Amino acid sequence: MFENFDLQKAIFGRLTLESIPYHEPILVMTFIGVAIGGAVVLGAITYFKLWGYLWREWFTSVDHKRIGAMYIILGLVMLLRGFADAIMMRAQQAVAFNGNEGYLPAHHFDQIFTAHGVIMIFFVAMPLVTGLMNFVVPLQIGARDVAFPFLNNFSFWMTVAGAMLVMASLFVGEFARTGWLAYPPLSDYAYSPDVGVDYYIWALQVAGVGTLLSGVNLIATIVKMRCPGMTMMRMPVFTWTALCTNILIVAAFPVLTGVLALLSMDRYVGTNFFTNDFGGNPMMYVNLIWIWGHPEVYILVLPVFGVFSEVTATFSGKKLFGYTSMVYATVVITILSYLVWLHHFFTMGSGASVNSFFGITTMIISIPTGAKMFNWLFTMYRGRIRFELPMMWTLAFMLTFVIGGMTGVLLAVPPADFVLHNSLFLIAHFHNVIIGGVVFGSFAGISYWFPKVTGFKLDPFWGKMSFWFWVIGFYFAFMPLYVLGLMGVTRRLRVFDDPSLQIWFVIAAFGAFLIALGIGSFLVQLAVSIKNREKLRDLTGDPWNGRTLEWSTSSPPPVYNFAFTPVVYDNDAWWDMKQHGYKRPMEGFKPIHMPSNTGAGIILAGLSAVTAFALIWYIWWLAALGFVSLIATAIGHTFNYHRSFNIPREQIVETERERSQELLQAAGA
Amino acid sequence: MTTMTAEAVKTEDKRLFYVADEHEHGEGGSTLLGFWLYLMSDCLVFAVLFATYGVLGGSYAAGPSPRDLFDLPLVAVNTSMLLFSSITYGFAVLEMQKNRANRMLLWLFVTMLFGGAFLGIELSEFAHMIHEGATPQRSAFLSSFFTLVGTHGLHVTFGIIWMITLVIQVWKFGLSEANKRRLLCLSMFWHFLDVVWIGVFTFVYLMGVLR
Amino acid sequence: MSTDAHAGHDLHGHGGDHGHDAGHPESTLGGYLTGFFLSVVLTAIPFWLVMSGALGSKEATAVAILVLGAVQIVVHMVFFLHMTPSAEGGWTMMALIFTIVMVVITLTGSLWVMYHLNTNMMPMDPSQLP
Amino acid sequence: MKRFGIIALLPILALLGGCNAVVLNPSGDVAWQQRDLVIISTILMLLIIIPVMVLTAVFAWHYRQSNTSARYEPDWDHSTHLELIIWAAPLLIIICLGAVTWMATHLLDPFRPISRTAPGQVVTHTTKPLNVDVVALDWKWLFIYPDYGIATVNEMAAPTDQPINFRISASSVMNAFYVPALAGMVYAMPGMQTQLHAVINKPGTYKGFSANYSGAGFSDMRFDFLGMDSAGFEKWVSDVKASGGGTLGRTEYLELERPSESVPVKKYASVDPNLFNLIVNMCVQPGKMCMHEMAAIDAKGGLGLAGVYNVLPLEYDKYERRGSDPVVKRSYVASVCTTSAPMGMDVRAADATPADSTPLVGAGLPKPVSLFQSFAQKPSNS
Repeated sequence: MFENFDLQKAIFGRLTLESIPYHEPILVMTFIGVAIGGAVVLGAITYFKLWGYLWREWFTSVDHKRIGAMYIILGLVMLLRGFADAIMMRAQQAVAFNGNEGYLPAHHFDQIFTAHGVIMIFFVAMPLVTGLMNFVVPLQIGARDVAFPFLNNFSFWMTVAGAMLVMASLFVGEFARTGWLAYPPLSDYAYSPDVGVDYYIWALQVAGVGTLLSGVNLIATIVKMRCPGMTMMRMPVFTWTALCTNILIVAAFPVLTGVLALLSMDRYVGTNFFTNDFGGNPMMYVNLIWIWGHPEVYILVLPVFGVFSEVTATFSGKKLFGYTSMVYATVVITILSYLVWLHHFFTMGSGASVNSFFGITTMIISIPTGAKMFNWLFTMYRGRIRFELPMMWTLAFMLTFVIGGMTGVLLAVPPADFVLHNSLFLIAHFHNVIIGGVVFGSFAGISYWFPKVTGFKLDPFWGKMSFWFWVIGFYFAFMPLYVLGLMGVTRRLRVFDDPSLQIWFVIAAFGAFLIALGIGSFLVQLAVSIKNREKLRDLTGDPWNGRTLEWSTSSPPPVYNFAFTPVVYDNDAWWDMKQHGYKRPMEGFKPIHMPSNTGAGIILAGLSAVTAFALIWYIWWLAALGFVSLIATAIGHTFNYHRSFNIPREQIVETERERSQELLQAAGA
Repeated sequence: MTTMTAEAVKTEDKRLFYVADEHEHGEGGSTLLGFWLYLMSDCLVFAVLFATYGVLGGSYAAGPSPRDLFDLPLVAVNTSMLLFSSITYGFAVLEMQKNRANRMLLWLFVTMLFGGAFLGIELSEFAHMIHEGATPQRSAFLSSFFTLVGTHGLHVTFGIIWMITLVIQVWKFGLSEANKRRLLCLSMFWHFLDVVWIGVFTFVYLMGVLR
Repeated sequence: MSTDAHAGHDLHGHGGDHGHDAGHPESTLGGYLTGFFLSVVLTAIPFWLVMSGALGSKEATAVAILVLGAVQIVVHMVFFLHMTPSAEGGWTMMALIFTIVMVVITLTGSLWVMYHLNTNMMPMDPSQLP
Repeated sequence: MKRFGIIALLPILALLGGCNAVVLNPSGDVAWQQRDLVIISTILMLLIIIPVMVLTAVFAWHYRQSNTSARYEPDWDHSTHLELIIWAAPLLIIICLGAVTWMATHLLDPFRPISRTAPGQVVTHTTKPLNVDVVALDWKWLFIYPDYGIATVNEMAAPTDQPINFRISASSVMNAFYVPALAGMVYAMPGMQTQLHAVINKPGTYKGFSANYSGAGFSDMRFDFLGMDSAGFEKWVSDVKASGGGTLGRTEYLELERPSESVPVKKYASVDPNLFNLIVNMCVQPGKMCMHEMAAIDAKGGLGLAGVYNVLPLEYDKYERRGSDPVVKRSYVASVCTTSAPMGMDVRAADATPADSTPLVGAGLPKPVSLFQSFAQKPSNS
């Protein structure tokens, strides 16, 4: 048998020099850019001798605050990649008229829209909301960390590993050319034999494990670690939405894992789940992936509903209107989001009774969502609204999201969906809710909690620039898509034959350009804020006159969050404390038991990434080696008994004394 | 809420906004709940596989059907292996509660044997089917059958690997709090696999032969 | 459905500490033996029903084994997994109920949807052909 | 905030100005009813959306911090009356919309034959519909007219005011058949048959395309849908018959279904009357088992272990057509007694193998090798 043995294939699988797309100028330029940028960053870290610091204090950190911050950094970095894809698509579609093929061949364009969708959902929106939840939830419930701090670190690095795989596909091989949900038979081995879909599958599987575990972690945290007095109905609304989101994650992501596993069985082993022949049924894939896909939308949007609730109440200087109905609305949305998945494929042919059932359940979701909208509205009513940046994002959200909600309900009417499905109207709709909801919400959350994370506020001028560019850019970019949808233009088209459409695409491209300025302004805002951090310093720990517990501690919070576990009596706990003459305890400190940092998470995630890469390229020996090392490391980690330490009393006394000084300084200033 | 606030104002001076004398609480208070939540998510993975089997289980692609392939007496023996392993794990937990590490290890060892026997029977069943040409590639029914039953088998395999790890842990570090917690997690995992197997033998094997 | 139940249920919060009281219930030998005995019986009956065809009709046998399977799952939950409404402050039970709802939705929903899709579109009936 | 509001309105105004928004101004009765539904639903929802948007702007402005004359009630957080309205108002709208949806979904179900060709024009038993069988190929559209025995590629015509019954399928991957001026879209899927019932009311040339991404040539997968009066349509049919396009039989179809992009209009003067059924059942290639046969065998419990190696008739030629190899090479039994001569066709498997097997792989990637093959491959380098 050995005369057939091919050494190169055995060692490198299907990875050859040909797999590196050096003949595509766009990718080569990108690669050079990334390489130079990467070299600069790595060089700077080496030059300033930061590796040790980063490894000890960040990469191996089990502190939920640092992990939350890293999630958000990951989300923002990936936003740049996802947006680069977006602007390339907009540019292509704005020029590809009258026989002009544009500058992107089909092979490249099809990867771009797939990568755009995957990156924006999994590696931008998910990390942003997970980061916010990770940072805020333990602080809001008066806990010192999450329930499983090590797992939290591991989850984060798994998400990073998934993101790295997607990024690797840019320079080694290619990404999927199937659309972001990779419907078979197109994504089956017969029609996509290349590595693209395998990159897709393994990036999502690896990141999915991280997401699932972080979901388990946050549920356990919220259930078990609330401080005394914080009953379920006294939890801040953001914590409530985080709880429901994580319940959705734990219930939905296994479905994604399962269905992608079946697809990879088809691709690797030759089974017949979703093939055309041998009894396979591609519709089953569509059915299953949307059982995950629809709750996923709510996984993204529920936490930002929580953000908006916090922001509206804080900046209106008022209790949130209708707390109870807000909570019930959240819970109802959680359950209902499981009963609507078929509205993503009304046009597949399941018939009138099935279609109308799912259409009507979809519409029912708009009732609790509407109730939420009214609750925010009446929170502003008789308030004292401060138009700080988070509140501006919230108002932009309220005005934008209702439009997206309306078009969403429109798409839930099956016969209307028959003419609008898969059209640019649909694209406009979900960007309307995802940008108008999740992105605006993430920016609201980032600018709201930024002083808590870093100890200084964000620069308001550049923040407002970013805000206006984003909001105006959004309308310019997506309102034309509504129009185009009504003109019967479908999604994912690379070239067009009708010249009358061009003007709309040009407007949309202009909008994308404005959004680029918005993203640029945001980066400038970060730079300017870091430069002026002393001027923007928040000494009080409560820069917005906040209402919930995270504002009761210093900015940034000490590693143990609270020197004494708080006791709460009201759902606006910190507001209530301020109203009732809360005095910061100054003595009686005790040592605090905290989890130790560990490198196991990043190593396990690294091994997962290696295993996944080997599987993508059919490097079987490496896959086996990676998997065995993965299991061995995981088992080895259970033998690590040095998982926690005590923060000595003196250190706490010192930290709290510094805090007192800051407070004095703030009161004096 | 308003009545609460009014009442609160009256008792204002009694209000303490922090826990003054906090006592140390041990680690792992959330582990069992967290692990249970993980098991619930695993339930949904199996739900997907069951749903797939439910939809594709009748697509034989003009090939063999369950009636041609399944050997019910063998499945019954296999089921009994899993049931025995359940009760022996139960005995291990009872010994653990009495802090008798050696007896616990003995029962754990017996459990592993039953688990291994279950896997062996299942693998020989698979090997037999593949030898006859009824491979996972032959039809959608066989694809979904092998995947569903195989995923359960994979879980049992991981359970056994985990059990070996715990045997070493207990042997080295004794029945510490951490190890007890781990044993209880594995107990949940092991019994959970039983529950899934009930679904498998009812829905796949028995219903399959009936079909 | 299950989550709003927590809302009302848990009004007293966790007061001070985090689940010292609500751990894993102690297992007993009697419990395990009862569970084992019941599950042996509940496994043997459906195997016997199918292998002997004692009930005659396939439908009746199918219903019987499904019911017995469901009962056995409950037995395992109670005697082996020690499911009680009070364990972990009711949260495990809550999670279980929620999961059952989700599993039922996934299973029946998929079967229902796929049944309609298949009957509408899959070539099934030989008389379709001319 | 003012600036914001105006900018938000601009595109909406532009939209109202109207361009050739075909979805809002279609030419077929079904699409027209769907358009009505779009408008009715939008208006119903605007009943609540507009007040919300106005209130948002008004509240935000009136209760701004600098307006100290506005009432400030920091503890006001509950009002049973308001909460009732908050939940009831959307509920009422959704009840109305739900009722509309329920009726419209049943009435406009694409599988349901249409009951009118225009408002007031009831379809009677004597109305003879036009049957069109549509196949989405990689990457072009095939239209078969069973009543006329002709077929066309990338062009379709239909007489006005006559019901059209579409049967829709595909050759390899999922597509969606969509003529916005005519009716809503329906998926076109391999091995499956969807249906669409529609009517075109105004003569004209309309655009049709695939609305579900299907691979590299997707963007150019367009066709012209010609609405004609009945005389014009008869003439079009006779033109097709006179075009000298030859016959579309099984061999020609197998050639046609090979991937190709930007395909010009093709006309076939005659067509194998059984072709569409063979396509749906994925047995155009002689020697393949038809899906309905397989379904019938499966319904009887399969072929047992005897059928295990009977896989040659089941495998579609998909790998060859896309230039890939199957994940697992199967061992074949060339024939089996039960399915000899399916559908009365003689088995000429060898003849029907399409000539051109140029591989279609991406970006300089080598032909992939699968798990089970990697060690069985012939050495290429060493």
